[in-house]
Amino acid sequence: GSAAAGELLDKIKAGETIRVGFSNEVPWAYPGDNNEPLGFVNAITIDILKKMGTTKIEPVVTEWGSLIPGLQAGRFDIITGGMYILPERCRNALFTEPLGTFADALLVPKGNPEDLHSFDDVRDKELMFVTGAGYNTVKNAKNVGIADDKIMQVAGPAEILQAVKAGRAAAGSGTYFTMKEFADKDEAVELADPFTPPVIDGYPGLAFLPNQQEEVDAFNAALKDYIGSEEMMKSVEPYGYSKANLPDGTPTAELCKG
Amino acid sequence: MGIGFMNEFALGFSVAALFKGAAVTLFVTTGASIVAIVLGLAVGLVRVSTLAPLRWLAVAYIEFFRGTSMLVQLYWWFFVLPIFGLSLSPWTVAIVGVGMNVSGYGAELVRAAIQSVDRGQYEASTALNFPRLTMMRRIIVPQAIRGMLPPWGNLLIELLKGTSLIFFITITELTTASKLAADATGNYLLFFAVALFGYYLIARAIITPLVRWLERRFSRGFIREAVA
Amino acid sequence: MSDPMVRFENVTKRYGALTVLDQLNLDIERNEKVSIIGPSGSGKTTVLRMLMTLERINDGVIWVDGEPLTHMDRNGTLVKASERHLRRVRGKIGMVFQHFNLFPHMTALQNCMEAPVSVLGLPRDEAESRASELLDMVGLGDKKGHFPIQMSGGQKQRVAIARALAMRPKVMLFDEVTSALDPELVGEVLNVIRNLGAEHDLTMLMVTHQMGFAREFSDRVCFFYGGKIAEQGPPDKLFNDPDSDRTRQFLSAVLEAG
Amino acid sequence: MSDPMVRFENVTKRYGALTVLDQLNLDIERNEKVSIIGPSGSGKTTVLRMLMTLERINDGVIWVDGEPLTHMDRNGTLVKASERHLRRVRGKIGMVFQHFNLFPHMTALQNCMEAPVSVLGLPRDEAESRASELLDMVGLGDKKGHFPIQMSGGQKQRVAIARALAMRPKVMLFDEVTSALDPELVGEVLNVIRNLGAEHDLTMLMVTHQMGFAREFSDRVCFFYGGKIAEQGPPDKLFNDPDSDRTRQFLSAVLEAG
Amino acid sequence: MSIWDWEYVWEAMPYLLQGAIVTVQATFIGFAIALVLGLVFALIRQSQNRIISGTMAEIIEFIRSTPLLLQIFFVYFVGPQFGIVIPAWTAGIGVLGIHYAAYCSECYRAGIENVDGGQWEACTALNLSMARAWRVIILPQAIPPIVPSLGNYFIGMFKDTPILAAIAILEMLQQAKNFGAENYRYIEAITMAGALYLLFSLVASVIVQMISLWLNRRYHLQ
Ligand SMILES: Nc1ncnc2c1ncn2[C@@H]1O[C@H](COP(=O)(O)OP(=O)(O)OP(=O)(O)O)[C@@H](O)[C@H]1O
Ligand SMILES: Nc1ncnc2c1ncn2[C@@H]1O[C@H](COP(=O)(O)OP(=O)(O)OP(=O)(O)O)[C@@H](O)[C@H]1O
Ligand SMILES: [Mg+2]
Ligand SMILES: [Mg+2]
Repeated sequence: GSAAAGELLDKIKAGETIRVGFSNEVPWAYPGDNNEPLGFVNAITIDILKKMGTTKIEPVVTEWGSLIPGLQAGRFDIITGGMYILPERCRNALFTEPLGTFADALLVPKGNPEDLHSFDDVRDKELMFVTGAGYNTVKNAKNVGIADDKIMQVAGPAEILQAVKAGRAAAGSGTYFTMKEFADKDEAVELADPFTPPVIDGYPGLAFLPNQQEEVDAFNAALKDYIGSEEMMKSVEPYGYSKANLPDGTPTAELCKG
Repeated sequence: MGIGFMNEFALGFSVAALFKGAAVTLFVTTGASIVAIVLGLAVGLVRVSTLAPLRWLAVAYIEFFRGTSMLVQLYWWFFVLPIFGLSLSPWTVAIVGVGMNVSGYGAELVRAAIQSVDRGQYEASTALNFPRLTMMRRIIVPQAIRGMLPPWGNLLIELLKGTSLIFFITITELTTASKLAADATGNYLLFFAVALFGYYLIARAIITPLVRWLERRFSRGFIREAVA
Repeated sequence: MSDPMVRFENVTKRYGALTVLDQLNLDIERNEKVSIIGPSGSGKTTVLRMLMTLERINDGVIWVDGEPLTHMDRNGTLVKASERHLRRVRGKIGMVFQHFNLFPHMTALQNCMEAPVSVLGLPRDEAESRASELLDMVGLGDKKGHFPIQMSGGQKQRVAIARALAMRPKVMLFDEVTSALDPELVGEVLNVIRNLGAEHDLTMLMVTHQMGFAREFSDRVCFFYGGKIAEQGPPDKLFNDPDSDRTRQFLSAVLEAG
Repeated sequence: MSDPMVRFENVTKRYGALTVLDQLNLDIERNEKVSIIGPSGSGKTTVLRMLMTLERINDGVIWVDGEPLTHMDRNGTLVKASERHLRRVRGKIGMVFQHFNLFPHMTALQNCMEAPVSVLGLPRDEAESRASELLDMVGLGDKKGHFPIQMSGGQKQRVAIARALAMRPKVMLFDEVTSALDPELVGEVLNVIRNLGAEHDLTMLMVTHQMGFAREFSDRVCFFYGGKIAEQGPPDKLFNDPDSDRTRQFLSAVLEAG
Repeated sequence: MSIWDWEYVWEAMPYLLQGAIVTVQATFIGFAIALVLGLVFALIRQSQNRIISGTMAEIIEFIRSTPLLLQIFFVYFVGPQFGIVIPAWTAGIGVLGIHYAAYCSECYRAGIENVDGGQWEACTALNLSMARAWRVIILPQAIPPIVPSLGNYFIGMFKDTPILAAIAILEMLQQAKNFGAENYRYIEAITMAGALYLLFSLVASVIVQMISLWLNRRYHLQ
């Protein structure tokens, strides 16, 4: 069940095993071939946890859509999937301060045949739009007025790529990183350029259970001097995280107000 | 960078991952089969007991586990039960969840097999004054087992296939492994074909022969060859 | 003592609306051999099945060896029999079925040993010697290790007789024990029954379509018609000049067929 | 023309290693009534089934009405019969089975109309009148609308006879048509057959255990033993003083049973 | 946050029912395919030609012993690799249909083999043609007894529809999950989905029983 206040912090200090939950989101957080936690959010988490006292990490891989229920069900202690800090999420989980700022991107077939440059274009042309089940993008798409039956919700990034390649959807959206990755390695797709995202940048944070304020405070303390440090960049650069992505100082409290 | 560098090695790695997945599938299948067989037999026997209340309990059990889909049950075990304070490990949920779901069907097989034993056998047992339990143990069940083995074979194959759902409770078994591998390499044909064949192999090279062997053992007195 | 081995006292049996046996009264003396004949559906089998407690009776009392079978005497009044009581009285009765009902998963010997061991609690070796004696008696000394499926109908039926005798019953019931047999196998079974009658103190009650045998073998023949005893008496009387036309009619039909 | 209605010429039938019929030679003249008797397993049924083309033969030729049944004459040499040829010749033969094999989902009338309509292509009304004539003839004028489950064994068997006759066969085969019947129902069926023999030009071949009937009804009786005709001749000869001991043995066994 | 909140139940209901429609549609269309294709499989399986019937048997075995999810993945993802794009709905229902056709064919087979051999012999003796015998004599006796087991597969297919979510078809369970994902409340949605599945399958089994009773009366089988 959900841990009592402070319990998790004690476990970390005592060097016990901490379970981190994430889904297969390259390069944010994804499992290696032995299920080891890869991706920059995991890298950051590992560094922080080391500072706080434990190096024992147990990765738990699940669908993006199952991250929050997994946390609520006590399947893992921290969500390291790289969830954006959003008001409605704040009501069900506690977030640390942002780990960076990131934009969403729009993935389209080579040559952008439909000439799409924003969600509004997708809406106006009444085209099929694909994104991950439980992504904040779903809400964004609905907000700009794309019809429910035009929004295809799939399990993860790989399905987004497949849907666009196969022409099941005219465009797909996910985080800039992930989509860029696809555009680079697969010549059948590219990023819509220019692209005006429906919302300004997203701010990912680590998510805890609502009653774990102590833990979050501890993490924030540790994050303060870690963010932007040499140590951090060494861990995250292999995944394509550059200084440009460092947080712009917007506090979590504000993001939660929305 | 990123997964860019992964690609070259992905194939090799993924094949290894695929084997791990197969191992997981085999492990869970075995565990769940044991659960299903034990519970199935128990509930099935209760289902034909002479005590009405016991029978009703068995009926409720059977109807519940056959009534909802395995996936829904797994979700419930894994994501909902903990909120009521009972948190089982993914492996426990996989083995118990899949096993209990199948045991519902198994119990029905047991019931059907027992009730399909020739009425004459019951009458002969009464005429020879057997107590009910002795009759069940010595006369009816030995004959029923033979009748229920083939359907159990099919059921265990169902169970094997059912384990492909435990991905939804964070366990990477054969289907998921092949999916991840295919996603990483983009070669869906290769990895899905391999996975399909893997399941076929487990079913045809392990489960089916096992059941056939049991059938032969229990066929004494039913088939000429078997006793010649 | 003087009371009959079996007594049916106003016994009535119904299946739903259909009254199969109507106020039946029938006494059978110790060691008496009684044959029951009559058209299909007249209730012959039902008589035996009630006596074997395979069917509940709706009304009346059945007495076996001086005590009530379907009821028990509780200080003067007859109350429904308990399972214990039923099993004690039932022990005095043995039955042979039209379709043998041998246990297919046991050899001839095991068929004859099972009940003595697990019901009477005889030691295995004693049960075995008793069983093989009986199998010798029915002329199957060489078939002890055979399974039912390996035997002819006539052989199966003889095993069934041995199996029933192994329980040392005082009353033996035979329900058309030869009508599932090929004609040339009928003789061997009838011979066994014949000897049984001659050599053992057994009360025998048999339903049969073998008029020839009924005539030669039995002390008394009962002709059933529509759930009643239409006529009964010594075979010669009943076969040569029956009182009722029903009997005459039936006999001529059957003999024409033979 | 002079050639027999049915001729078995060195016909051999094997089931795997077991030779069921060995070089059988048997002629049956037009309108001749032949009974086949013999112990179980001697091949009686097989003879009829081969003639009805329900079993393939391994060797020899069967002739019906002067033409080969299982083969056809292609410029001088006999070759395997084609389906068309089989169906034409088969049309001359009708068969009645031990277990009736009525169509359970059709009424007595429909049972007798199905084949005439769909095989002979009779118009429905003609088929219907023919069917009901025949049902009247077998004494079931009042049962035309009944389904098989609603009839007694004897009635079912009479429907089966009518059904076969509706195809106007030249040869009728009867395989133990009374041995699945209750004794008092046997008479009604035998009567039908008796009249059939008297009133129609039919060649009849019947397997039976009813010695009385065989004796009174048939022109010739064949005693089968182990896949061969052990003895054959006019009933009186064969029943009164048979040549072979086998025959004597069998007859005594059967008569003792009756 | 409270464990159970009826607010969320009422909020979720519209989504669930929306999904329920998809689920029911998928089940009916899929099963129609299964019934027809299954009979075809069964008849091929009965073929006198050893090779044909043997191959068919092996194909049926293969379909039956590999997971539906994987089969759906295969059709959905491998096609595009070679430029063949089957719409999710078509792929999903097609695979459902074929998968269960394999099962139905086994039912048909059981039914056909349980028809008394004497019926075939009577057909030969009366010279009925093969086709006529199948259509008028054998199948009318073979099918009514197997309606209950066909019914079980109907319900089985209904309960397998959640797998369609894997290829982004918004059936009931997926709706429940999405609702959960957007509101971060899973218990109510998932539990209600479960309840609906239970309800539907109970109703279905009652209907199946009625059909089978009717058929048996219609064809006067026991
Ligand atoms: N279980 C049952 N349910 C309903 N009716 C039954 C049942 N068993 C027997 N009957 C009916 O009871 C009557 C007597 O049956 P019973 O078997 O005693 O007749 P029988 O004299 O043995 O006939 P047969 O010579 O054919 O064996 C028949 O009309 C039969 O239909
Ligand atoms: N389908 C079969 N496969 C193998 N053996 C068979 C088959 N049908 C019949 N036989 C064998 O062929 C022999 C003759 O069988 P058939 O049925 O002709 O005997 P029968 O004289 O009709 O006996 P009954 O009087 O019992 O009907 C028997 O030994 C039987 O076991
Ligand atoms: Mg009877
Ligand atoms: Mg025969």
